[in-house]
Amino acid sequence: MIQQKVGAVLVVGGGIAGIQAALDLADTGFFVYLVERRGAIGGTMAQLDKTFPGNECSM
Amino acid sequence: MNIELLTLTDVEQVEGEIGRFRVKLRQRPRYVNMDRCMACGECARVCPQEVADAFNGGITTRKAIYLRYPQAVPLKYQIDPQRCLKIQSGTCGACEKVCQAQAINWEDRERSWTVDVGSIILAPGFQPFDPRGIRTWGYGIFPNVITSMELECYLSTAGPTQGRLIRPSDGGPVRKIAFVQCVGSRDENNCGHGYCSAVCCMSALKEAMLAKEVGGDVDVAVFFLDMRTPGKDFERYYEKARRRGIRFNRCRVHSLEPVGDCQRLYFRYITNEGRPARETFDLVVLSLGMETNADARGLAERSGLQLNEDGFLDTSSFQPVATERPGIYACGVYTGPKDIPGSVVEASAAAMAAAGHLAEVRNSLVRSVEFPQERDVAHEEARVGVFVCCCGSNIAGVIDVEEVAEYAKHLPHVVHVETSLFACSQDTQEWIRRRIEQLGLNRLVVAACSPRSHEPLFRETLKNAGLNEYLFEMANIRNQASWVHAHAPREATDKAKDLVRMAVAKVVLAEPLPPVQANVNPTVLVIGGGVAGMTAALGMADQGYPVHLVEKSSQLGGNARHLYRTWKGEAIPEFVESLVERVKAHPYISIYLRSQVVKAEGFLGNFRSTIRKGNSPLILDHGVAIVAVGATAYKPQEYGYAESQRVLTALEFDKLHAVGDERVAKGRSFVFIQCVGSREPERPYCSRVCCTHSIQAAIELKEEDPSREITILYRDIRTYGLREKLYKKAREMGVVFINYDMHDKPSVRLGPNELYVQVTDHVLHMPLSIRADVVILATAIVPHPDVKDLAQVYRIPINEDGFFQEAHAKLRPVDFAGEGLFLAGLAHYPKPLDETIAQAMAAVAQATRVLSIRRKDVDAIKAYVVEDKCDGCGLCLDVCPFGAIDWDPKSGGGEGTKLVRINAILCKGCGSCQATCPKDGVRVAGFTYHQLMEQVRSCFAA
Amino acid sequence: MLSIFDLLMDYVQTGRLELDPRLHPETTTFHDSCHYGRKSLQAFGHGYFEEGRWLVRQCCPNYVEMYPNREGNYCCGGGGGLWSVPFHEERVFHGRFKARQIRNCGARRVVTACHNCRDQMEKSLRKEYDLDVEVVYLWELLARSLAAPGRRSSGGSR
Amino acid sequence: MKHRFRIIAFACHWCAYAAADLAGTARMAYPASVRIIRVLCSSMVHPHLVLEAFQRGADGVLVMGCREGECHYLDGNLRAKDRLSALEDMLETMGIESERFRLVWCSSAEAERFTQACVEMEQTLASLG
Repeated sequence: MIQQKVGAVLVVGGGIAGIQAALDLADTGFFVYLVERRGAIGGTMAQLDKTFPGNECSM
Repeated sequence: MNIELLTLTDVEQVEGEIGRFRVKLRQRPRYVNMDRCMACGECARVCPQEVADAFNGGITTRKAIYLRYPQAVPLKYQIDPQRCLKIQSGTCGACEKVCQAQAINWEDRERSWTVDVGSIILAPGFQPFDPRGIRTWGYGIFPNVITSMELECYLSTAGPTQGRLIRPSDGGPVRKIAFVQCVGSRDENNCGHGYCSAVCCMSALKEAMLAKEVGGDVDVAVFFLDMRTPGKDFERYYEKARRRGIRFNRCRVHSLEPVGDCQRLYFRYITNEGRPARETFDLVVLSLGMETNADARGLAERSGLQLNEDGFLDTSSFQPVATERPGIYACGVYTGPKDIPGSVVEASAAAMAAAGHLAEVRNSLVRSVEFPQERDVAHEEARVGVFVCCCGSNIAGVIDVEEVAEYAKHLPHVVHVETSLFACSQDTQEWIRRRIEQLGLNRLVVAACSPRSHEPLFRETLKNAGLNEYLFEMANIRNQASWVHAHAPREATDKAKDLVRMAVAKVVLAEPLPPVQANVNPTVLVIGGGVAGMTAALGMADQGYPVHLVEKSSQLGGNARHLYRTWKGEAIPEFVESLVERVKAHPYISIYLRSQVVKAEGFLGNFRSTIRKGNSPLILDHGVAIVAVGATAYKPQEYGYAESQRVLTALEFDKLHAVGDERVAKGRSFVFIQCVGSREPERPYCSRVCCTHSIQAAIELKEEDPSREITILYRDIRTYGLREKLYKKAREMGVVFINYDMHDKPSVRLGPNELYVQVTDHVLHMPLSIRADVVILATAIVPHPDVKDLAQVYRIPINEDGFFQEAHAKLRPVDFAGEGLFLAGLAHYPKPLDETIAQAMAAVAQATRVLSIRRKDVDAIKAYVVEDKCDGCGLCLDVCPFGAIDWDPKSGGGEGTKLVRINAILCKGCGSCQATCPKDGVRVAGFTYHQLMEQVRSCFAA
Repeated sequence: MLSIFDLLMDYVQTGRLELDPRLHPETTTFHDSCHYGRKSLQAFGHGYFEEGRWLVRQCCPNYVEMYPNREGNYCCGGGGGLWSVPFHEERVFHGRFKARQIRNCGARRVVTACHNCRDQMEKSLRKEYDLDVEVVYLWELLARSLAAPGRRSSGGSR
Repeated sequence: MKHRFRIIAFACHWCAYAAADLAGTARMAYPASVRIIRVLCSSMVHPHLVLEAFQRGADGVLVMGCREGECHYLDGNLRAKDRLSALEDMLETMGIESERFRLVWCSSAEAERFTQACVEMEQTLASLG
């Protein structure tokens, strides 16, 4: 059993919301596990507007 | 670097509690080694299995080994085990044979492990409703009935038809399109979903406009129940669509019939004038709603959470991203249907909430990499090393790599050339590093693929070898030569030589760039003491940042002081009271009442704002500012408001209702008039909250006394998302809804003790006079006058309606284009309390990101001034889009020549200044005039 | 309680009835009556949509659909007892949708299981809208499709 | 078409260069005469660079940036448009047909638009001889 708080966050879902949350957390000093059930992140938004594909996310 | 991306992974089990969760994860096999796959695509080329591509709505096909989409992150292939012949029947294996990177791994197996985390954020998203089961719409039966997602693909220039609009059945032209709204939403009968999906009206509008754009004379008709465009700038777009000639019909389409050979579709409907009509269309588009998918339901179960009857997670308005289980947060469509900006806002809010209780362990697990001391090469002669990549056969299969390498050896300054199978592989990195050290190389050119994907990797290699990372250049001989000139190997090889020569010419002039570091003042200025401002102030202060909270009036609370209940029924006064108490008690928050910001200077990290409190000015230094100045209510002139005490605004009514005023208490008949001041020519936006508010008030009145007669006169009922439930409840309780038209507004006649409201009934098409005791006007939310002043003080843009303009409507909803400034609340756009709170939390998350920049180096590609060339003409000042250039005070005044200086934090390196400067007095590091010029020249130097 | 559909399907599936699909080559469609379909779905949780189609297909290989169909099917116009009451004009007027549907689908034979629908279509719509079709009961079709001993085609489905 | 043209394309990192990358990924062939020079923004292209290219023997020059209103640097592409449109007259007076110089706006996903622009330029050059 872990006693102390853990400085990591689990983000479930690699769509636009998950990506945003993960970037916000990683940039402010937390280690993030970004879990996506498909083979690539991007979610619905990558599908939606082809002029804003998932490459907006600067990993 | 501090994000571990786990694809094909599911959450199995969640144990533990806030601060220390233990989560069991399960990863399905990809059958492709992620470290080895270079995404060259050879495998997919030879794979014999064609599979319908779900990413493109099944319109196109992909292979059994595939990328989800061309820009996929991570850019690694994956094998669909259900379709792979090797996995299914042990045959084939063609991909393995062609993969030179040896990335195919048939032995890949499912693995489970646990991770320890302090917080969990759930954002599993949604799936579009599947209309297949509902035969009356004929989806899956008639090829020309398609979904909105499929139309999106047809309209996309990157899609299967390159953006041409065609009839799926035969590729014929499309002359008439019908959009059918609310498919899978607001329809308990057919799909069991009573809620509104909140995004489909707007997406249909967008697609309708795109369709008009693509096929100029195409006729587009939208069949809708209520047009729901309550978002920022949405109503304007709706108006634009109407002017563009898109027809809007308020009618539910019950079923479709094929005409003749099924190429066209026919249906009957009722026109807006109440007459039956029939029409034939080439294409029928079903605007799909959202629903929670099975994975998201399972996730809730495994996380120990309950979904509501609609399949979404219920959250409190006051804590919009917190779930019932402390430490677990949710955002996006999981908490109810919403659009992209709404999801982005909630995601940031969830990040803030998740970080909030982990403040003491911040930075405890992040990793940073140590690099060796940088070698000073500024005064060395250029010694360029060139590595030519084969990319398996992707480059070498077309281009004679040896010939290119041989050619490169004779280029000036080149001291070493070699080829490699995969320049980006792990071992090649190590090899290049050793070569740099052994041979004393001080510049590197890699002739391979795109710098957009691989420059960061090679820069890292340079750093590892003790070289400045900017002494590097890529020649993109794959994407720009071997792949696009595959049938002309000679020309491709010649082009590759040119590209290498140009890269060498550029890199020779490259200079080592020192890292740019920002000095950031950690203090935060929050302007506005309403709920948004207070939430933001508390969020920042709780993380230990000192906060100045500036409020114009004499008390905190803002507009929320006039509100009683959220749409979910929570009591607002108690919430506001406790918020005020917490802000007042917080040791890190200084409150300035009766104060206003009058002047500001500086930039991200170092702002200096002057506030006026009474007559005395006060100077506050701060690193970032969050602007939350709110909005005010429209004061109506219409509907007899000025003449009668019985005509009230919604806020006035709430107050009288709360105190038990006899006009309300004894009233038998109430009429609500919607869109008073909103959606008018002079204010062409929807105020977003008023439909919900009126319906909620109507329900309360009915609950107190069911015999009361309550009528709501509306243009479109906009109870978006889960708020639709209220609309349904009101109708069930007997509230009468009468639709009125913009051009035939109701009127109010004053009687001695009562009022008479005249309106044309939309069903009977006959005039109606309703006797009312009280008429309640749902008045618009209008921008606060302060918005204009602050826009000038901080040079932030405002939109046509007078609200602040965020940096990007979809992806950066709480940032301003000018860095270090953030916004939240009604100053951005009318919105209910829960969305205001989420936005304030998101502003906190973004501000925190900026404040932690101190630990981070900024990209060094910035403009700099060449002092002995700049003559201070100042042409560059006007063209800089970021206001990063100003006069250098050191040089100005007296006899000295006037010079400009560049603020490296504000500069983004676009080079507008460089292209404007007639004297070569300002250069963008890494892309100097000379470097670009040398590239041009060397292009013709063969 | 067993519905006529269940009974007939059972007979066909167990071989008690042998059908000869060569007897009815004409294009045939099936009309979903509201009682066996929508109403049954609402009242008993099961609408008889697929059973009737299956049976018709056993008899008539040349089968077409009317659209919309099944739970979205149009009323024949004789529903709600309208066939047996004296609202003649209204009944014919309401039948225009069905008549159009029948004409559009191109069938020469309409099969249905409901007597009300059958009467409306056979005795009224056919005349009033000049439809070149015959309307038969489901069991009538089966009876007319019975394979005579010795005439049964080899390789037929069992 | 034996004569080999030489076309210089200044492509902005965020959109046009990305579209060119995508054209590669999608194996969309376009004339081999095109040489891309990556710039961060179309507004970075100094008019001298265009003139130098023609002087050195370029048959055509393309400046490619983000679609209007989608510039990564707010309005850099509009600035480039203002600045470089003026070049056309200058080119004419120098005896260079203004058709040899073109501004093209395309998004990062519009590989088709990118290749199309290259093809059209080559066709223009062929017709000019």
